[in-house]
Formats: sequence, C-alpha cells, structure tokens
Amino acid sequence: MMKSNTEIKPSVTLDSSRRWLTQALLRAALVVICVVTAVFFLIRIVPGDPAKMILGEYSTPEAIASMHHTLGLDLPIGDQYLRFVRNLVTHGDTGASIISGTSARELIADRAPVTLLLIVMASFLAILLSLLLAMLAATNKDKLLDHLIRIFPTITLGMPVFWVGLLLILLFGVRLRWFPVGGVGEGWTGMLHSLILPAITVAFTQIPTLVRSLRAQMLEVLESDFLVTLKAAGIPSRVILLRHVLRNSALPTLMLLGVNISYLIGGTLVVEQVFGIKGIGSLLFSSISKRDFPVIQGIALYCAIAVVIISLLVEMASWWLDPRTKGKQ
Amino acid sequence: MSASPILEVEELSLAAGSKTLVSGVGFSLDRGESLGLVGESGSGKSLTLRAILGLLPRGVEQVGGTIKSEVRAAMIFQDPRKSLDPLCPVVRQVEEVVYYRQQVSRKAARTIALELLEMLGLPDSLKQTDRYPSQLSGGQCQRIVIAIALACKPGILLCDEPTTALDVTVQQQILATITRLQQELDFAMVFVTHNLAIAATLCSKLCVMKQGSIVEHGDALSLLQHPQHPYTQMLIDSVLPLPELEGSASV
Amino acid sequence: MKSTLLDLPLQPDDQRKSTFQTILSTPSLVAGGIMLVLLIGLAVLAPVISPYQPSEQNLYAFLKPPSAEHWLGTDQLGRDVFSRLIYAARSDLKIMVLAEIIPFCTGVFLGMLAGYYGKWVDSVISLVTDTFIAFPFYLIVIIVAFASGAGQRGIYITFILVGWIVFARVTRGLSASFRKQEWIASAQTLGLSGVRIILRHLLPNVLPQAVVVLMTDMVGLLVAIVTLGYLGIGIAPPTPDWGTMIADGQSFITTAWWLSAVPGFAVVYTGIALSLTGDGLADLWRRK
Amino acid sequence: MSTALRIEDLTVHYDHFTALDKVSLEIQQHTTLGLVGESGSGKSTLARVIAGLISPVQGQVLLGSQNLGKKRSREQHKKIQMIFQNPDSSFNPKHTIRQILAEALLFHQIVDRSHVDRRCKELLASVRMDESALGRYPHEFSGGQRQRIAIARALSVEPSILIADEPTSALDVSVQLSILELFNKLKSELNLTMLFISHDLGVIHAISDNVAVMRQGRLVEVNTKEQFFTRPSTAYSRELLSAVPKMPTSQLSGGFL
Repeated sequence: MMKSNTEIKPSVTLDSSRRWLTQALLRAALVVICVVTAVFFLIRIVPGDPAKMILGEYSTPEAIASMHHTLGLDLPIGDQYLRFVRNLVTHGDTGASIISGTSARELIADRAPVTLLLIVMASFLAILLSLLLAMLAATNKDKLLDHLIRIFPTITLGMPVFWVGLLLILLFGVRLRWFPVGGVGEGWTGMLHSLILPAITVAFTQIPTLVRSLRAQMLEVLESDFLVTLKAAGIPSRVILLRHVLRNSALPTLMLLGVNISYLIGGTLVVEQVFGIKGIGSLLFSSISKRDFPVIQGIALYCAIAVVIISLLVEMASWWLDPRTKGKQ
Repeated sequence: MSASPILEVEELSLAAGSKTLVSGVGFSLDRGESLGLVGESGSGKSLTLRAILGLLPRGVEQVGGTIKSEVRAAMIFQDPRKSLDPLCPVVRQVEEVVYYRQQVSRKAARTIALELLEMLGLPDSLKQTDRYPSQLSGGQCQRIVIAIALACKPGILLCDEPTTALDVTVQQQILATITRLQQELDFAMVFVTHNLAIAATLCSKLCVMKQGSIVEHGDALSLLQHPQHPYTQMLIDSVLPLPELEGSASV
Repeated sequence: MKSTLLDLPLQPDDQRKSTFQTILSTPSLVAGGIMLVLLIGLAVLAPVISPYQPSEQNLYAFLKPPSAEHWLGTDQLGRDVFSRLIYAARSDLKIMVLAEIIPFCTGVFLGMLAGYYGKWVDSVISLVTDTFIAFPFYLIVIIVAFASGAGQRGIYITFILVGWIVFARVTRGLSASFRKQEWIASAQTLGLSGVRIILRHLLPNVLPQAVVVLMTDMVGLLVAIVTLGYLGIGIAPPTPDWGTMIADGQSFITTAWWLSAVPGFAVVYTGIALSLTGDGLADLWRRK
Repeated sequence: MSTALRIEDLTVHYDHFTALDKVSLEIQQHTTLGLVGESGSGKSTLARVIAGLISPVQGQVLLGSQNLGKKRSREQHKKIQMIFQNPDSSFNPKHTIRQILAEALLFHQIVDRSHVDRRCKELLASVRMDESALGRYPHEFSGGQRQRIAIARALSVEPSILIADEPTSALDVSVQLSILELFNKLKSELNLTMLFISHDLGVIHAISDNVAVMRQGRLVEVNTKEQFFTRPSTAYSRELLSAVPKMPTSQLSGGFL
C-alpha cells in the first residue's frame, strides 16, 4: 500500500562524464603548456650567462658568441620560444647535447628503462608496506603496535634519502653481502636483484607520509556508521576488513600516491646517484657537471610531463571508481 | 503473549573512562511489544541501544548491570546515507547480509534480498541495475538499511532516530513501513527519538531519559496525560501544537 | 512557560586552563620543545662550547674513533667531528629558517586568495601550483641550485620559487572550507570587504595549521639543504655543513662509519624535534 | 501596512540544477513571514540571495523602494541581517564575543568607540545573556547560547529586515522552545520584520504571521497563518500538514498506518 515508487535519480549521464573528461584533459593540457614554458625559461631567468657557464669565466667573446648561436640565444626571445616549441612538437626533443651532439631525447630514452623499473618497484613496495602498516596501526588503535607505527614517521621524516641509502649499503651490502653495493646487475634477475636495495630506499622516503594519512583514513572508515551496520548485521570481520575497509581506504591511497609521485621521482634521481645506477638521475648529474643545457631541459621536461600524465590517470581512475562523484548532479 | 520477556535490561551503567554516561537503566520487553526511549541529546538513549546491540563505540564500556536477550537484535540508524558502504551497490549489501546471516547459497541470497526490497517498497528498477547509496534519496537509503536489518531476522528491532534526518512526508512513509512490518513480522522494537509524538504513536510503553537515567516510565497514553516529572512535561510542551486541519476526518 | 535566562551555566573562570598548563599537558610539544632548545642552544653557543676550531686540522690525529679527547672522533684531515657538527648546525639551521620566511608568507597569502575568492583567481593560482608541483622537488632544487651557482644563494632562490606551494595548498583548502561556514557568510552580510575578511577573519584561523605545516616543511628543507651539500652544490666549503660531512665520510664508510653516520643522526634529530613540535602544536590547537 | 521587502522573479542556477525558479514574494513591515519547505526546496538559497550572499541570474530584490543590485553599499548591507542554522560555525572561533559584537557596531558606526562596551552589554541583556560572556570565545557556549549571541550580533546594526534560516533546527527541543520565546519577545519589543525559515511546521506556526511554501525552487503557496494551517489552498501544503506527527489521543490509532 505504501509503495514509494519514487523513481531513482538517473545515474551518471554520458553528457556529464564527457564534460568532466574534457575539463580534466583541458586542465592537463594547460599544465603541460605551462611546464614547457617553464622549462624554456629555466635557463633564461637564472642569473648569469649560460654560455659563460658552459665555457668558463675566461672564455673569448667569439667563443661565447658562437655558443650563443648554438644554443639559439642570439635570436629574439619570441623566436627562441617558437623554435623550442617547434622542435618539441616535431621531434619531441629539446635539442642536441652540447657535448656529444646526440639528441637529448635519445640520451634520455636510453637511460629511462632502469629508472622506470626502479620507480615501479619503489611505488609497489611503498603501497604494500604502507597499507600493511596502516592497517596494523588502525586495527590496534592506541595499543603498543599503533604507537610504534605512529612514531615511525616522526623519526624517518628527517632522514635524507641518500643517507638512508648509505646505511642500507653499509648494512646489507657491506656487512651482510645480501645485495650488491652498487651498479646494475646483468640480465633480468640480476637487474631486479641489484635494484631491490635502491627501491627500498626510495620507498622508505614515501612510507612515512603514506602511513600517516592512510592510518587516519582507515580510522575514519573503521569508526564510520556503515561499519556498525555491517558488524551489527553479523558479517564476519575478515570480510568487513577486506571487502569494505580496504576498498574504502584504497581510493585515498591512490590519490595520495598521485600527489606524491613527483616526490618519488625526485627521490629516485638522488638514489640512483648513491647506488651508482646509470639511469636518468646519473644522466642529470653528468649533464649538470658538463653544463649540458639541452639535456637538462629534456630531463626536466620529460619528468614533469610524466608527472602530469600520471596525475591525470590517477584522477581519472578515482573518478571512475568512486560512485559518489557520479551521483552528484 | 509469552510469559517471559525476550529482552531484560537491568541496572545498566555505561561509562567512558571516569565519566558516567548511563546509570541504572532498566526495562523489559515482550515479544512483539514496542518501547519508546525519549530524551534529548546527551541523555544516553542511543548508547543504551548500542549496548543492547553489543557494539558500544570505542572508549565506552559497560560498568554495571545486565542485558538478557533471547533473540537477535538488528539496528536502524539516524543517518541512512552514512550507514551504508558508499562504495558498494545497495542490493549487493543486502545480499551480503542475507548470505552470511541466513547461511544460504549466493543465488538464494539474491532472491531473498530482492524479496526484501520488494517488501520495503523500493523501486523495481533496482532488480535490473544495482545502484550506489549516493544515487538514492535519503528515504530510499533508509529502506535499504531496514532491509539489511530485516535480513538478520531480528527478534528485536532497535531504531535510533531513524527519521530525524528525513523530510516530514518521507518520515511519515518510513514510520508507516515500520509499523506495517512490525505487524507482519511480529518483532519487538526499541525506538529512540526526541519527539514524544512519534514515540507515543508508535509505542505502547515509554521511558523518558535525562542525563543517563530514566526519569519516568510507563504506559504511553497515561504518561502523556498525567506526566509526573517536569522534564516529561517539558518534552510534551516541545511538540509544538498545530491547529486541526479542516476537511481531514481520518488520521 | 517560564523564561530561561541561560540554558547552561558558564564555566567558572578558575576552571579554564591557562595556556601554560595546556602546553605542559601536551607531551609531544614539551619533548619537541626541549629537543629544539637544546639544538638551538648548541648552535648559538657553538663558539663557546666547541673544543676545537671547525677547520682546525691535525694531521697526526686523523680518522680517530670517538674518545675523551675527540667526543665524536676526527675526520680524514684530523678535524674534530663534534666541533664541525655544531658549527654545521649553525649554518644549516640559519639557512633553514631564513629560506622559509618568504615562501611561508607568499604561500599563506596566495592560498587564502585562492580559497576565498575561488573561481578564476583559484584557477590561475592552482594552474601555477600544478605546474610547479609537476617538477619533482629534487629535480627543480638541483637544477636551480646549480644554475644560480652553488652556495646559499641557490638554496634561497630555489625555495622562493617552489617553497610556497605547500603552504598555498594547505591554506587554500582551509580557506575554501571556512568560506562555506556561516561565520564568513555573516561577515559578508555585515558588508565587510574581501581584504578585511581575509586579514581579520581568515588569517588567524589558517595560521595555526600553516605553522604546523611549517614545522614539517622545515624538516624537508633541511633534508634538501643537506642533500645539496652531499651532491656538492649546496653550502660551499669551508663552511661546515652536515651534507658535505656525510659526503666526505662516504669514502671511509667501511673503516670509519661514524663520519657519515653522526651528521646523519644530527639531521634525524632535528627532524624528530621539529615534527614533534609540529604534532604537539597541532594537538594543542585541536584541543583548544 | 507598507511593504518592507519585495522580490521579483528571482532565478538561481547551480550548474544544471535550478535552485530558484522565478520566485516573487513580499514581506510587510513589522510582520514575520514563515517560509516552509522540504530539503532542497530552495529556501536557504532564497535567504542567501536576499542577504546578498548569492547573486541571482535574474530578478531583483527591492528593499522598500530601493533596488539592491549586485554590489551593495555598506548601508544596504546593514539593512538586511541573517541568523544561520548551525550555531557551531556561526562565529569566528578566534574572536571573543566582545570582538564579534564590536566589529559589527564599529564597522557600521552604530555607536561611538567609547560607548561600544556599554552597547555590547545592552545587546547581550536584550537576548537574556550575562555580560560576563563578553570576554569568552564562542566554543565556551552551548548551542542555544550561541544562537542568542548570533541574534544579538544581527540586531546590533539595527537592520530593517532579519532573516532567520532554520535558527532552531540544530538545537535540542527544550532549547528550541526558549529561542522561539526570545524571538517572539523581540518581535513585539522591536517591531521586527522577519523572514523565518524552517522545515518544522510547528515552529512556523509558533512564530509567523504569514506563511509561504516552497517546493523544488518554486513558490507553491503564500497565505495567512490561520488560512494556511486550517484551510491550505494547495494539495502539497495539505500533504505536508497532515504528515506532521501528532500526539495520539487514544492508543487505538495503530501507529502510522
């Protein structure tokens, strides 16, 4: 008799999801344009003449003029920018290396696989360990284990990544000899084996922030009303934890990693230097010591664009996974 | 009516640390009977419900008294949206509870879940496409929560201000649904509210709570007509009077 | 109905805790504060306390392990590690504090603007933040520090460029949520101007949270300074710096591990002190 | 009786959702208009448009004979004041009650700087609050006390129209009674013109002279209080009125069937 067949609001319309997608893509595109511009100005806003930096303080005016020409610095700034953008669009490149003459893109592509593998391994480790620690802390709130896990971020926050690397080398490389002290091993297994220690180092820098906010997130879920509903309904706590708590805290983890990916990449570059891995990080440092501007610009640009794309993907994934965003009109 | 009560609460005391939240609360409930717990915020009425349910919030402990119950209890909460997992489609949530509580096959669980939804007057379109809580209205969510409670086949239904967050017209529909279900399924009910009018209409017995203890209890109608405690009188006064609508003979 | 004068009695004055009492009942703040005072004391009094000059070489006593004479041993040039450690604290902590001032102010201000005004102001500021955040922090720090010349100037320039983003993000979020609250609406109904609302109403409310973030951000900055020092593009020798000390000790890691470990522990100690203080302040303000 | 406030054809959109759809309404001088509606009916949006917090896509707000445009002057802002639903977030948590009241008084130059303190005390007395409240912070007060302070702040600038947006919904029922009582008292003492918004018909009945009903952004009915509560002119109003839970007179009513 009291059948309340008030109809259900239409779920996400094609129109609104298309609008959201266009907006997200447009934003990302705008950020990329800004990134390109920032990279272009990078060597122009800093004090000092790049040519002088490359050639040294006491170089001849002719040499400087010719270096200006090589770098395109003798053109008006607008033309320089156009040339930079054109080169980028047609070749995906920021110019040829001043030292070797090879294109920056090729140099970077050559070094990218190791760095990418390291980043993937580190992210995987970071997520796994943080989820585990956060879950242990949240389910044991205010007990000894929780306090121990909560102190952990406080201590590790101030640990420089290279120092952590050094200590790990000292312990696992030099003393225990479980892992190589540096360099990259031969073949797949060798490579993975030699990257474990660096990956742990990078992950280590991410875990404090991840654990801290994940724990808060999980506590919120654990103390939410719907969990009482499920408990009251007699669903086994194992099922509640795996199916409901974990899923509800997984989304924020994903978002957090999207925000932190930039820090993770930065950490990777430094860690490569500590472990002597020939990746993008070591390319950056060798380019810096040789003042190889096009390569430096290329690295900055590719890293930034990678971050923008990953953030976009994360944003899209979480939008897709979260029904709450779609229910809204 | 059976002779022995199915729920007996005696001298119940709850505390958080050194702070007493509920003290010396006691009442009993027979099969199919309904009891209204009335009071303002901080009166300990919701905590009493959670104690009966056996799921006290973190930090609150039972420090005295006994709760004797022979049947299962299920609960409905104040905010229907928050009492459902936002990332799980609603039919799946009902189904899950049926599966674990009634120990049937997945397929049977789904059939039972759909029957429950039908019984609660939820739109048929849910049978084809499952929806997330955020896509339903507050009233529809509350019906899902009731379905989850019924899936436990409760002997007692605990209601914690189930209509406070809803509009008046929806409130009327939900209360009507609860009344109808109680008549059909013959469960006992403890209904917590701050609105004496709702409590008195729904329940035959009332307990008025203030700051953790019961100040007055008794038969609903006599309590309304001859309140002994000034606090009860105040609660009666707080139901603001409306003039009689003309041309509405039936209630 | 009788008229109710006050529906709850006010708390008597003597039951309101004094600020000092509340601080004492926040253990992490007390611990962090003591650690910080100790650290700053050592840094400020370095010339008085240090048993040796930081650059005083003693080639007869190099790579000595910790002893009564040299509390933390000596390095490869026979310099006293403890003296260098506290002199390094002086330079590293000074730069850490100075480099945070401008980013903190710009970040808080821009964040409030974006959060309060929303719409296009927010879009523009967010676009700038998104652009900067796209560059990995260490990448940008390393490039700018190198390009603007090694040394302290590089660190300052880098931080003025990128340091404000953290504060802008936090205050933007806070301001946007405050903006939805009724007290901002009632300031608007009174007819107060945007600038006045931002300075008189928003600022005192976002400041506590911003200061908490400042504490953790300082840890990040210190780590960055040390990392630059380690990479050889930070504070230039002979000014002592923890990062350079770690780098110098790296070659002797198997024989004299304390050379790299001790300055590292100094960084970790500072990190713990600052984040404890930050946690304590957050706790204190949450309870108030 | 003259018209204190008139709104014409107000329309507001949020993205693709129409919050207000051509709403026109009048409030007479020294009367209280009660505005009812269920959640999402647009009552709060209407209040915020009148208070100048949201600018409408279309339509106008007329205060007496003055048209209130997008940018209001200080004087125009002063004339319309508002009290909000949530007493917990109605005050800047970092300001004392003295600072809160003084800011309004000084900004609109209601009294001289030297008289601010006295005026603050008078205002608190008018809402039945002790003057010791002045040195305290908002979080030290209960919900009902905060709502009294909110009333004092709104009245401090001597507005010609007071908007109360669900001022009692967040309060306990006993406190709700005392706040309603205060409103009624102030109404007769100060000859207030009020727009009183509530979803609770009992509250509306206790305070209003006239009643307006909103549903899905539209105005459904405007009527005098007596007419509305006994002979409402629309089916929707009747549905709302009959849904209000009433005290049972006999136990045979059989619940809510």
